[in-house]
Amino acid sequence: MLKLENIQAGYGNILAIKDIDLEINEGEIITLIGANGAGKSTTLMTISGIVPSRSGRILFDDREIQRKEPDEIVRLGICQVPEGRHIFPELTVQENLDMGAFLRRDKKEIKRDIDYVFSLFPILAERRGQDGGTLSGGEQQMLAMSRALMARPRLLLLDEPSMGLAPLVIRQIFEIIKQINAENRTTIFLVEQNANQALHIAHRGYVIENGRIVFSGKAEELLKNTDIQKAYLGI
Amino acid sequence: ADTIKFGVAGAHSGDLASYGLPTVNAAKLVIDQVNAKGGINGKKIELLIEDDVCKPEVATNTATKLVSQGAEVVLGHICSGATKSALPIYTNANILVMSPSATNPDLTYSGEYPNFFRTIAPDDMQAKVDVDYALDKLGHTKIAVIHDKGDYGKGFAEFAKSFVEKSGKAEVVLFEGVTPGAVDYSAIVQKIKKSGAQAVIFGGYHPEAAKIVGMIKKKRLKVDFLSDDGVKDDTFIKVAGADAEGVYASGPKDTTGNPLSKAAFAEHKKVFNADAGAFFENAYTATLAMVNAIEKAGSTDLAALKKALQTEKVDTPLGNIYFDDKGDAVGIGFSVYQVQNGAFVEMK
Amino acid sequence: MDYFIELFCSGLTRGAIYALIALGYTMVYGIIGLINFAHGEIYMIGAFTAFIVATVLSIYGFPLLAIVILAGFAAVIWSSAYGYTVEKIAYRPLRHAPRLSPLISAIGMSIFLQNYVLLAQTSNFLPFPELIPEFAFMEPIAHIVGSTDIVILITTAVIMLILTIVIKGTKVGKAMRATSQDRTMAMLVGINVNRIISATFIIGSALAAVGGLLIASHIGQINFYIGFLAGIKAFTAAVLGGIGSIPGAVLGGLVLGLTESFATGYVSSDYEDVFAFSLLVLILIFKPSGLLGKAETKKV
Amino acid sequence: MLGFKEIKNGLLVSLWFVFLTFPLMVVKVDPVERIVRWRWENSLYVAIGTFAVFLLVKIIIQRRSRNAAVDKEAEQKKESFIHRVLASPRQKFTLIALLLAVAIVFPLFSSSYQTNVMTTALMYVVLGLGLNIVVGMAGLLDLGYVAFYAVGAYSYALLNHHFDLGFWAVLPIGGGLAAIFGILLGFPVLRLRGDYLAIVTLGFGEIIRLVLENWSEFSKGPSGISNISRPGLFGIEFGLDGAIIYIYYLMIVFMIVTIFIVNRLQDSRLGRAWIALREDEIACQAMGIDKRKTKLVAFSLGAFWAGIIGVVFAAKTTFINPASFTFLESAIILAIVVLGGMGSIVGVIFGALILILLPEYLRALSEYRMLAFGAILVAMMVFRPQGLISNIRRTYHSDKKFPSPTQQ
Amino acid sequence: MMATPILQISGLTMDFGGIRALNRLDLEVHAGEIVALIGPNGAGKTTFFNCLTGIYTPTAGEILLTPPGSTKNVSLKGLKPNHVTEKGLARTFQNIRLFSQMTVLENVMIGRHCRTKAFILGAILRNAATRREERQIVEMSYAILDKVGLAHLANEFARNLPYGAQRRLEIARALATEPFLLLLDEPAAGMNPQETQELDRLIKEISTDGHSILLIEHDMKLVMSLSDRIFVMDYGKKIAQGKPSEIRSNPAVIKAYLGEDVDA
Ligand SMILES: Nc1ncnc2c1ncn2[C@@H]1O[C@H](COP(=O)(O)OP(=O)(O)OP(=O)(O)O)[C@@H](O)[C@H]1O
Ligand SMILES: Nc1ncnc2c1ncn2[C@@H]1O[C@H](COP(=O)(O)OP(=O)(O)OP(=O)(O)O)[C@@H](O)[C@H]1O
Ligand SMILES: CC(C)C[C@H](N)C(=O)O
Ligand SMILES: [Mg+2]
Ligand SMILES: [Mg+2]
Repeated sequence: MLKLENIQAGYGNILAIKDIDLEINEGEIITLIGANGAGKSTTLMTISGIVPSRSGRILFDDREIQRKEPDEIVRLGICQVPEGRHIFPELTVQENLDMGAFLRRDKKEIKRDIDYVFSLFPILAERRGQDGGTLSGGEQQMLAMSRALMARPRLLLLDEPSMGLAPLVIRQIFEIIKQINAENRTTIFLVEQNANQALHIAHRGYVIENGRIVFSGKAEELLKNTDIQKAYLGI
Repeated sequence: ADTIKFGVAGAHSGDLASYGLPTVNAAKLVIDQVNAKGGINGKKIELLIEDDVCKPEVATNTATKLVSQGAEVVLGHICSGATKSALPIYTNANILVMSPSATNPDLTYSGEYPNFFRTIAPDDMQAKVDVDYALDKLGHTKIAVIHDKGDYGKGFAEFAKSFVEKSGKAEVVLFEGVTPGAVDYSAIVQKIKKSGAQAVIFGGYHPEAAKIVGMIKKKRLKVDFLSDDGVKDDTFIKVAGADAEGVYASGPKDTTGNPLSKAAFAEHKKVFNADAGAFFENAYTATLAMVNAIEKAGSTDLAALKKALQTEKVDTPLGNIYFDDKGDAVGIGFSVYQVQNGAFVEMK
Repeated sequence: MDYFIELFCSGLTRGAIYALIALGYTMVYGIIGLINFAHGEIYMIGAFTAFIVATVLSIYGFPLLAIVILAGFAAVIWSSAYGYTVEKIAYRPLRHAPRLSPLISAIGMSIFLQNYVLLAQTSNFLPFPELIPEFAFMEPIAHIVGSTDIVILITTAVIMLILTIVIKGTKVGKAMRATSQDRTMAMLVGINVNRIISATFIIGSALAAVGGLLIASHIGQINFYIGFLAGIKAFTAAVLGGIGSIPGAVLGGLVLGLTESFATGYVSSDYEDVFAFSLLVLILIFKPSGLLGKAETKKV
Repeated sequence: MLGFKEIKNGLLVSLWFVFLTFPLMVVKVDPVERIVRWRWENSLYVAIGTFAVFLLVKIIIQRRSRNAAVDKEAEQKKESFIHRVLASPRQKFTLIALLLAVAIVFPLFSSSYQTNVMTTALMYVVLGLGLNIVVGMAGLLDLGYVAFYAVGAYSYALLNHHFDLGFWAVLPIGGGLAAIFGILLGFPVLRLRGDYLAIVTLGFGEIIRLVLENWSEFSKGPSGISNISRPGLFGIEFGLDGAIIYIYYLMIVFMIVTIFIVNRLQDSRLGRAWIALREDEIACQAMGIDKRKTKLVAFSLGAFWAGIIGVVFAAKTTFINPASFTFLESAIILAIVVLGGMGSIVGVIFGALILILLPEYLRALSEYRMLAFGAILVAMMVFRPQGLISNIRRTYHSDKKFPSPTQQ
Repeated sequence: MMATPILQISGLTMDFGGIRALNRLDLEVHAGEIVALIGPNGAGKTTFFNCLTGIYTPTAGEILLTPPGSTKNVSLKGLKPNHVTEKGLARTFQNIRLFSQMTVLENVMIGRHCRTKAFILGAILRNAATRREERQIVEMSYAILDKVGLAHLANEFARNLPYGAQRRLEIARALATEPFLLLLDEPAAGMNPQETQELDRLIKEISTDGHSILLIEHDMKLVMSLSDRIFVMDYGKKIAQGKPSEIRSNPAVIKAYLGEDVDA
């Protein structure tokens, strides 16, 4: 479904990702792991069109999207939960969720989805009228996740969705990822520091180091690889 | 040099540009005519036009620039403030300066600026004319004096106030400044109404005057409105339209009968395809006077020029004039006009 | 008491005028956080366009109603076009620049547009045709409120209502607020940020044009410089009311107008602006984000 | 190099501008005579002009991106030429010595007009450096800086007028008074952030000007104060030309002293606190920095310089009135700081020289002067949004060496 | 050990409009301890830090600080953040708040601000005392950076640092203010397991240097390994407190926060 070919991107004089090749098939959960600053977030931002790619191609359903505007990319069904949550601070929880469904017109379904995310994270329902900016860190993370779900994406890019969450909720988040992948056949591209858990739910994984993919394979293989265990799993 | 360098300085951009640009046109018209006739004593005249935005600090640059470029006489500056800051520079270089519009009394009265002349009456003179008219001819006893907070308007208003007070025939019931450019003057008009004034004497320029008389009409207030030569300008009638009817304004003695004046306006229309604008006649007059003085003096030496200005009379749109030893023009009489049927009519 | 009412009405008109311009100011500020110093010039251009069209039409003998409608229409079209173009040329390239750079660009634009109109038209004041006739039924109270005052007040109120509904209620409005709060995230939920910003400038400029038409016909004259003071006052009004807030802009405008009016009436118009600015300082000390502005949410 | 697409776009853009400028450029009405003039030729000029500018901009952008792509290294080197010079002490001192030499001989070789204009530019360098403390370092957007300038100017004008005090006596008084005003303004507005601060400072600037305009008994109102004495030197009075040169050298000295002081401030404990305050107020307070005190000091120091230069200003023009202290003046000083590169001393110097000398040298364009000035201001911001010269922070080194830990 | 606690909180309450984020909280920290504060998202942990450090003024309750070795206590309630820091309390932020346009070293040097004196005159004259002070600031900052392992990056801009390094820089900056009690808000968030282990070591080291530590964290492995005592909050209230082993098996905590089968 999504294919990156020799993608380079960066900020100013820094080239943050150099030559990324990867491929995601419909219905998969793919995880990208790597050390801090390896270029994971940049990869996601490049897919979403926020950071412009300097060379290479990004194909979505075999169509080039690397020159498209971010909103067009969202329109194609690629949504992202960005690192650092990016809640609209002065919109209420409810309005933040509405923004997630910005491109949708099916009012009834939207309502159903709102009820659905509230059932996932009851605390959000309690905070419905509160400004997003005053939520606690974890609540914001839940909101960010819910907001992305509201778009009913075909491909969901998740950047460290478990950051700052309580252990109980982390497990819940991974369950949800598995669930939407299984039920809606939403394809997932997951970036996680919590590589261990990520690999447990993923089908395949990529390892990025200094802006380059250095390893890829089935999730189980990665879990067994001793180098990866040492470097990223903390074992 | 083979040309005579004639400086023109004033506000050519910024909010006061409309008072400075007509002077440039006037100078161009006169100098073109002179040059067409072969110049003065065989020398052509070259114009050096410099903007001072009516700001004192810019005016010093303008002045030093003109001096450095070898200007021999200068027409300008437009604003009294800019003129005051520029004058020491010209004084130092012994250059004659003649302003068409700087009305601050100090410029001539103080005696500090020996090289300064002007073709416009100082504030106090006009104020006197207006006050006398309001008290003696119109017989008002309650006067509101309003001004635009500017150096010209406020200066004029302060004189008007003191003349009214000194006369003992009337009292000043209101003395206030309005903010030029404000979007609405109804509050001050209501205040005039409350003060019970029979006449408003306004110091300032026609845009504000037009707004105030418009508002006076709108608020159905019946007062006489008298003002200065910043208002005695055809633009005022154009802008204020019907509201202008009945407004009094002081200005140089009737010039409409003066063929030179007619010719100047016609010439302007022909060359620039537009109306002349503020101080055009004064600038035209000043240019003629300076050209005449240079011709008579046979040089641009300051002393010779001064002498020529003070002794040689010259025909101008404002009349047959010469200058007194302070630098003010003599022969530009002042009278009061009233707008009647869309034109200024001199009140005898 | 009469005097009080008279001053009050004067203040309302003045305030509504400020409000009309402040609305555009506050919208633009709300979305890109830019103090758009060129907004006053957009207003001036709107007034000039209305002047030109109205005068041409009246020379060609059109009826008053047609003149008002066509002049208004033209003013809105061209002001919006200028607003859109200015944003594209002077602000869009500066999206990622340090915060103050667009401010300087805006000041440059303001100087440019003033001189552009000065050169293309004239430096002189021009008489603005009276587009709003004196309604006969108003005659009994004409010495307190005139027809133009009423039209200005009503227009301001209507525009404020419509805008508030648009911003609070509609998708576009929400997209505007979202864009202003987090541009990256707005893109990530599928908002075309450039289009939303352009739309904001177009709406803001259209409002300025309406203001230009009404105000110019109230004052009866225009020149290339009228935008400057109006712009500063509108900016003050927008901040007073809480910048970014639509009802705030109107409230701010009214408070400012009333303050100036009463200051003139009971103290002296010499110091009306001093009163206005002192009030501003005072209000901001007690309500640092303006009358209706949202208090800063301080969550760390 | 320029393809068909660019040409087409260019045509579209010029078409748009023809439409845009139609009412103002083509139609001219005389409302009284009731004449309409259609100046169609202007549309042609607009079309051609826009097309040319469009292509020019395209070419510049292409050049830029090509350069950036082909040899980024070289580009970078060129970019940081000034930085490199400043980084190497030897080159730095050579450069400074050279500039100083030029500055010293300058008045001997140029007309008094040139000297005068250069003095003005130098004054704005110092004003820019002063405002730079407030805006560039402490991040407080001040749109009313000119108020302090006015305080300085009127201090000298009034004290000179009434008490015949000399330039040197008033210099510290003017600076001190301005600093006090800075604190007075600072107190109420400290709670405000960002652009709310901007409007209040703007208002404050206007209040000062309006008071000067209306309180005639005190300030002589709009007609201003004339015949202010030029500065002397130990009782020596100069003629006009002498005074112009004297003030020029005075400003050179002032500028050097200011640069020296501002430079030291920037690299001090206080300077660091200002910059941190600009970055994040909350974190700053959590680090134990007293927000109020630090901001107040920034305000009053900035104001101090404005006051000093105000005194020089009054002495130089010998006449002042409130019209010199309008908002536009504050805007220009702010533009100097931003254009130069916020917080950068070298940048401010360049910014002041450009923005003050530009309108003077644009005089050649006569009536198009301010039009061009506005356009250039926009263009400079668009092409160098981060300012001409970015700030370089001093780097600190420890006596001990800390090797980078071996990568595993 | 019944020494007076260095920090003593009683009845601390914080309301936001209708929401009671802290509900009569009692808590104390003793000298030399590492105390962890855990609880579900939105329990009020960060709010608690904000009340301590003067960013919020609590609705009710008392906060008493007793510098080690002293018997006199001071109330922190209502103090401004900078005064709290001067009293010896420093913190890091959950959402990183570094001075991103400043270098790593300068960030730490800012931390020294409240322990140094040079002012305008000192800055301009750069006299001997000022020079000495600056020297000390630099040396000390370098030493702190070395401790957190960032000395080699001293002259980088803070914004260019990887996330994990930024978290450590936050700690370094807080340490520079010489706190006797250090408040850490989720220091391990966004770190990978490897970095978390390094952080574990770092915090222990800081503790042995004599700083007491109050820590908010969701990474149970880290919490269990570090803390002497743990407080558990939910809905602004304390629901449990005790040794790690006790907390791990506390049913209320498991229900509200940990969930069944903790793998830590
Ligand atoms: N806005 C930015 N400006 C400049 N450099 C940046 C920016 N964002 C990231 N970088 C740099 O790009 C590189 C890759 O960063 P990126 O955020 O993609 O890493 P990451 O793998 O997501 O790391 P983390 O685990 O910390 O989230 C890093 O060296 C980082 O310093
Ligand atoms: N300024 C505020 N206005 C309104 N509500 C607030 C404000 N600050 C915090 N809250 C609410 O108070 C509660 C406690 O928030 P706090 O940030 O302290 O949680 P936390 O325990 O740190 O959670 P997390 O682990 O997710 O960071 C949250 O529900 C939050 O929504
Ligand atoms: C153009 C005007 C501002 C000039 C005015 N008459 C003056 O004396 O300053
Ligand atoms: Mg990342
Ligand atoms: Mg928290």
